[in-house]
Amino acid sequence: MDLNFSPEDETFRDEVATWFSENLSGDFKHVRYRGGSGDQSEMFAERREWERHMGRHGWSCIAWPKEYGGRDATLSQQVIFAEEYARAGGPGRTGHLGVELAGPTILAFGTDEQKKRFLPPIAAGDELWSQGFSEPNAGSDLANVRTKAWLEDGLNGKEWVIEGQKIWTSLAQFADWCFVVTRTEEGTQGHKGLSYLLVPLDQEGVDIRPIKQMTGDAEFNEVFFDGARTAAENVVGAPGDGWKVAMGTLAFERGASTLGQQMDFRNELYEIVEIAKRNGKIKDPHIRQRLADAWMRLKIMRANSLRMLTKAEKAELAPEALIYKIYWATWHRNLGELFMDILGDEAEIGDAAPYQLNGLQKVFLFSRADTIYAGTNQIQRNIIAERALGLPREPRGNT
Amino acid sequence: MDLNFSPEDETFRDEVATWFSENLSGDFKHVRYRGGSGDQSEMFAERREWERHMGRHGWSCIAWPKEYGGRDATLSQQVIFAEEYARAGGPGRTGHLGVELAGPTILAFGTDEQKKRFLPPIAAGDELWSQGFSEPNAGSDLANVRTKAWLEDGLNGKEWVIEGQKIWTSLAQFADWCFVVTRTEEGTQGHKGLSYLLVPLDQEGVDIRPIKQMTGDAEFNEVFFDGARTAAENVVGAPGDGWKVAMGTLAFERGASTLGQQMDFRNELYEIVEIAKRNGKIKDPHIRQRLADAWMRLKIMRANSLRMLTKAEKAELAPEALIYKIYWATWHRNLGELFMDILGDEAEIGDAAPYQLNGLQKVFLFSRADTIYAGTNQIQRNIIAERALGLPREPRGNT
Amino acid sequence: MNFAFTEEQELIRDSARKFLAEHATSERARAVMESDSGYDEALWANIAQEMGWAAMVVPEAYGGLGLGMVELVILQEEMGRRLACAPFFATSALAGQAVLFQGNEDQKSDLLGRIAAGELSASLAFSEPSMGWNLEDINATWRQDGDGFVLNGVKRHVVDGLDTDLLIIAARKEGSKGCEGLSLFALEGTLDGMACTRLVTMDQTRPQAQIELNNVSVSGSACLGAPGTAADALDKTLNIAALALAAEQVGGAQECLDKTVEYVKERVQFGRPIGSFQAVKHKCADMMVEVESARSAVYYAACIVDEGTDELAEVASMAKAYCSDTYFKCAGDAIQLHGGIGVTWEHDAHLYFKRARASRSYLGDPAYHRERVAKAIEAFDTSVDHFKYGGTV
Amino acid sequence: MNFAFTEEQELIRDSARKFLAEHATSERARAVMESDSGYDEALWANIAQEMGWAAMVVPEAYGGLGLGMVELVILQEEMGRRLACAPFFATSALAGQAVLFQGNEDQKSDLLGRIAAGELSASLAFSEPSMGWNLEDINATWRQDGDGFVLNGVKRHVVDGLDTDLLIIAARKEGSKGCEGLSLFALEGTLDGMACTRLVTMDQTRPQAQIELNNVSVSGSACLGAPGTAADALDKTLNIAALALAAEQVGGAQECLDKTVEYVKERVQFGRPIGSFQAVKHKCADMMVEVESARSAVYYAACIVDEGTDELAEVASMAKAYCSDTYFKCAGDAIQLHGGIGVTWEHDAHLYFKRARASRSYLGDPAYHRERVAKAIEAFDTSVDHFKYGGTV
Repeated sequence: MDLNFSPEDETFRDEVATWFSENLSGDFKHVRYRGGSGDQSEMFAERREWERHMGRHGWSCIAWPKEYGGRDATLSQQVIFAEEYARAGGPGRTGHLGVELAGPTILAFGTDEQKKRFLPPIAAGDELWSQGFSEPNAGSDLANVRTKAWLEDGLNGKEWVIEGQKIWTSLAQFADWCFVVTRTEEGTQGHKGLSYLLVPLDQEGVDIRPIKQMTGDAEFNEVFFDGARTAAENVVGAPGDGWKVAMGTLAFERGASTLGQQMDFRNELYEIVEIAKRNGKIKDPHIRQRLADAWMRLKIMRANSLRMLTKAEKAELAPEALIYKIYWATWHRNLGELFMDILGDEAEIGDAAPYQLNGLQKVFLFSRADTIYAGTNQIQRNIIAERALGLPREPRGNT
Repeated sequence: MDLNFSPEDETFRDEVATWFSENLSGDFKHVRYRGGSGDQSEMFAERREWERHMGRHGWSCIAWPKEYGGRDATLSQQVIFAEEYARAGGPGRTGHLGVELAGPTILAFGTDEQKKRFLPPIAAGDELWSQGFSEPNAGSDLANVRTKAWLEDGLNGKEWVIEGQKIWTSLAQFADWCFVVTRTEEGTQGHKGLSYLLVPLDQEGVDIRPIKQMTGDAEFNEVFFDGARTAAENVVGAPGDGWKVAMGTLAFERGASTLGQQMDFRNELYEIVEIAKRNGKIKDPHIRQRLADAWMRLKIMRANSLRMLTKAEKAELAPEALIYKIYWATWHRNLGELFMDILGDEAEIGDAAPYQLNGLQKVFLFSRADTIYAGTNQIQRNIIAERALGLPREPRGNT
Repeated sequence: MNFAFTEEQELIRDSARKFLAEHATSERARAVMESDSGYDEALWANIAQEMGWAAMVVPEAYGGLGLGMVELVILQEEMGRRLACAPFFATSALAGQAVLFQGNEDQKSDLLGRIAAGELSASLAFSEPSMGWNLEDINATWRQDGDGFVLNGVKRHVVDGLDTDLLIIAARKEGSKGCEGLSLFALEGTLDGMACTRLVTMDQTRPQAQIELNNVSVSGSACLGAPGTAADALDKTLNIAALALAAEQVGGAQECLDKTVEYVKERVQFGRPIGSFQAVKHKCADMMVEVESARSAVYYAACIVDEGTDELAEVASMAKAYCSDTYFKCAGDAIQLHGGIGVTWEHDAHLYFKRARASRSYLGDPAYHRERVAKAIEAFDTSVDHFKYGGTV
Repeated sequence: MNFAFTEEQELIRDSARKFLAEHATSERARAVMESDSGYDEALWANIAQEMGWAAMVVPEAYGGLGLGMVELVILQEEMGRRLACAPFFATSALAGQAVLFQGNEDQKSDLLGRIAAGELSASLAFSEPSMGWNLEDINATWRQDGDGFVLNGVKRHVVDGLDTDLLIIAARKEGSKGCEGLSLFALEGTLDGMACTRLVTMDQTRPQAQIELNNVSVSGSACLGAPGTAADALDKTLNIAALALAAEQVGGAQECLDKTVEYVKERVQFGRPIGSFQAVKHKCADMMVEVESARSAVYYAACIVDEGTDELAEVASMAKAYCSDTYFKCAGDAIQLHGGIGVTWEHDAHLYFKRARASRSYLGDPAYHRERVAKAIEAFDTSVDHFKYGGTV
């Protein structure tokens, strides 16, 4: 057991760090530290251009096979990349739902044709993705999906026709494609009869309405499918296997990108430490305890990730992977509260009228959503108890 | 709304305080502050004598009607009595299960004959009671009672014969009587078919085995009924109405005696404050916050009780009465932890070999039981959610 | 001892609840948030004049109803249930108290009279940039100038400060330290050298202003009471205001609980109302434990205040610390239990959450107030018989 | 980077787990609790000699196996799962480390050699009445007396102090202050003027002693290394010991979780295994989140220690603070979820709970260690690139 990187890894680190320092300058200097969770629309066009720039230089999806635009990177290299990206102030990735979720899902479950069609544009930063899982009545309860789809003859052969509504679809307003869990077998319930479709968003029959959130920004959307269409072959896995594929997608949320997320957290924590130093609260014994707690827990978050990733590389299922979501979400929410308590009354005051809040204020507010989306803390505890500890499932109601 | 006592009440307070100061002296000086939760066997014989002494002077059950040995005391008087009792260092009441639970239950649900037979000996301190509710498989789930009873001809006419086992029966080793929830209708389940029997403990067919608890003392017991008998008329309420009567008993746990309990808590908190002053921890900012929190919450506990009792006097059901158990139990558990953290390593060290711990160490340990007996914190939350907030009940399993 | 509302108090509560449910709606609060005005003027006129609440705690001698702290917390609790955008708290619990405690008879007669009549809204400018809520830390100054005074300094976080008619300014004599030399000045309208700026606040339902004073000349009668003697009055005012704010927090927390219970009874997931899941039930139960206890803390403290004992500071801190934590927790849990809908702008949950956050630090955060209680504990002699109101502890 | 055990490490863990499950049983712990002896001598002989664990972290030069911190935390974690009554922690993590860091070659060769051979059990006498864990607060003294030294003072909370062969005494030069003048003395057997008392401890599985030193004369060779130079060694020793204790806490917490999960799967109430109720499930889930995180903290810190960087103090404090809270919480929750049976003497839950309580304050409680981390944060310059091991923060 050790935490050292090999000399080859350190060489790779130098290469990555050098590339970022050379490229996050000039035209791209202004996107540094921009965007990211809670602030996804900030400088979107510029960040999208940066995504393409990374793609052109082969840095977009380094974990992927070379033939699809990746670099076959090892786990250590992925860790190094994620950390260096965040350390260099790399902006929130506009393509992250494609890079982290759609791409790996297609790699794991897709056909060769799908891989050839969809992976290179993701790697190139040319096509952005969004995720169509939740519905108004299927938030925590994904098995309750009601959006339906069926095959019809269309202009270009057989096509899926989609009817229904998705919600909490992050970045849909910017995305080209959406992976959509639909019910394709009439009369089925629960996990059965679902299919995982890839649907182009730029078409009649798709209506995207941003949802304004408590920060004042809109990062999520409602997406209405009203006769939307996609080609028959745009189903990942067999029709009816959508549940299995969707669960696979959720598992990919725990990849090496978690290290990058933690570096963003680190940047936030550093900023808060500096604020506490400036306003003197660093001397407050209660604030000190909380800062220490946040600091320790962030180091532990990283250690948790490294344990989980080490096992993942050996293709072991790590029960500790199941704790990741609730751990980071709760940590982040507490960080936001700590920031506000350090600033006290001053924490109320935003940047500009009418309602422009500063970055850490947005962390405070948006982190309330962290413990809700992608499985509430309550759902996470169910998952941990049932899958890791083997406790009995809750009886399902009949209503 | 006001917290003032009337001049009459203040006169009553003087009378009570004077009586205690005159009587908790001489022979009874040594029982001051003795016994109580977690330490029930301490100086039991002497405390039992004190119970009789109070009874002889009409101070045992002041809330009861005069005809049964009480004083028809008003709510304010009960509050005053409870507070003055604890303030004077009145010892843990050996008769409290009779005074607080059995007596009020018989008053509310019993026949005139039962009142005449059972109440005066309680008021006189001559007969001590214990509570036979829980069973090994009916801890949180009282409806699962399996101890059964049936009527048979006996030497003195019809008698109940009882078979089964009760557990967590506090003070049974000292008690004369036990109120026992039994299943008297064969084949019934849940709340139905239960009866509330009054059973003498000094008989063949009753086997009492103390349960040693983590403090090293034994305050709870297992009670085995193996053909134990009680007269046919010793059923409170109609046969089959045991659930309703038992629920009534539980409600009496929230009477004016809660104020006395809080005065005991106050004494413990004062002792902890003094310890913190002596060892300098009173200057520790974290300890200060926790002391302040304990202090505030104790005042609030009293205010909660006064609201609840004021409503009870007007025969209103106060939803806030439902929060009392979880509030005090959690507070007390936290107090124990605070004490230990104030003493640090020194908190480990007991009074004498082989395993004599000091009073606050016992509070720390025994308070872990506070959040379990008489309804765990988890059960209390169910009760609050269902009865006060009207949330749906949990589905019952079939296993 | 009767720890329940009298019939008259029940009436006050019922009519306040009814009135506010009808008039202090979310729609009207949102309209204020979108507008340039700091509050809902029609609502304030209703409250102050027709309902007569501005007169509620003003002594009868000055044209008020002469009611007590219990009545004030009743109104504040109801106000907190809604997101009433009106300077009731600033006028009655901050400025009005300051005038009452520090003004001379003329000043009380004039200012309290107009407050009671609903003609004057007011606020207190106490805190400053990088300052908390300790009197000792006041930096704004006054100096005598002929019959009048000259004021300098910057006041921040003045609630409703840009929108009220009267501002009470706390300042110290140039060169003074600690609690010495403190005065309160009553300023109406904008004076020469005075610049008021609206701050952008996260909680948009209660605006804050910054007041800059640059050699502002005021008349001698602007100084409440004798110059340099305002420390006690300020201290009392902040305590009363903290308790009034705590009452508002109880109302807000109760509303969060009520709305959540309503929602979880209806929202179905996994084929059951989510309120049937223990994770949800138990969170609601915990909310109720805290809300009821917070309410007890406020009522208890209000009774103590009405008794006029020396426990004011301790019970006010108790209430403010407890209720701040309770409201913040309940507002946060309300969002959590509403799931996705709870983080949207459209839903009111965030308005309560932001109000909870703002009032948590305003007048001192829970750690500050617990520390004040700790000081009281340290000074407390447990061997002395402190029996008051048969009081525990 | 490979943040998993090597095959050799897995072997160590597996054999330790197997051995302890068989030998360090609850029955044997309870027998020790009832007896006058401080530990299970047969168990210690097995551990130290046959299993060779006493040699584990002693450098090869002194007859040990020369393994590192990762191996020590592996053993400690397994030890914590059981309630092993043996002075392994005192010998390997306290006294052994002190000798290693402060002894001269002869002392190391002699003492560590015998420790490695399983011939010598040992402990460290550091804390004193009314003292915590700061070096500066040591009051016990030494003075030179010819070629030897004279010791005075009272040492308290010496774990296994009455039962081990060797005691390392921390004392300061008479008249010295702060971290100056500190020395460590190695004492075997009871000397003239030395009185050792067994303290009655709430946790009966790890006894503590009080050692009174009244003009105790010791030889010159009893002083480890040069007189008055032991501050660094002591500091390092306490850090290593804190981390080793944290590992034990992880093991204990894991055992509490495992036993609880087992119980709630079987215990039926309301017609269902109680483990199917969310109130129970979620508490178990929270326990697992904390246990796994505590484990990560310990493994991470152990890797850092084996790297020999200057982060030792910070990561040791991190591990001790986190694991102390985790163990205490899990042991308390285990009692709660076991219901009535959990508070009985017969059930093991209270033994873990008491161990968790004792180890929570031993070597410094969580608040003490978080404060140490806070000091590191304060000194940390966020603008400098602190990248180490690709490390976050």
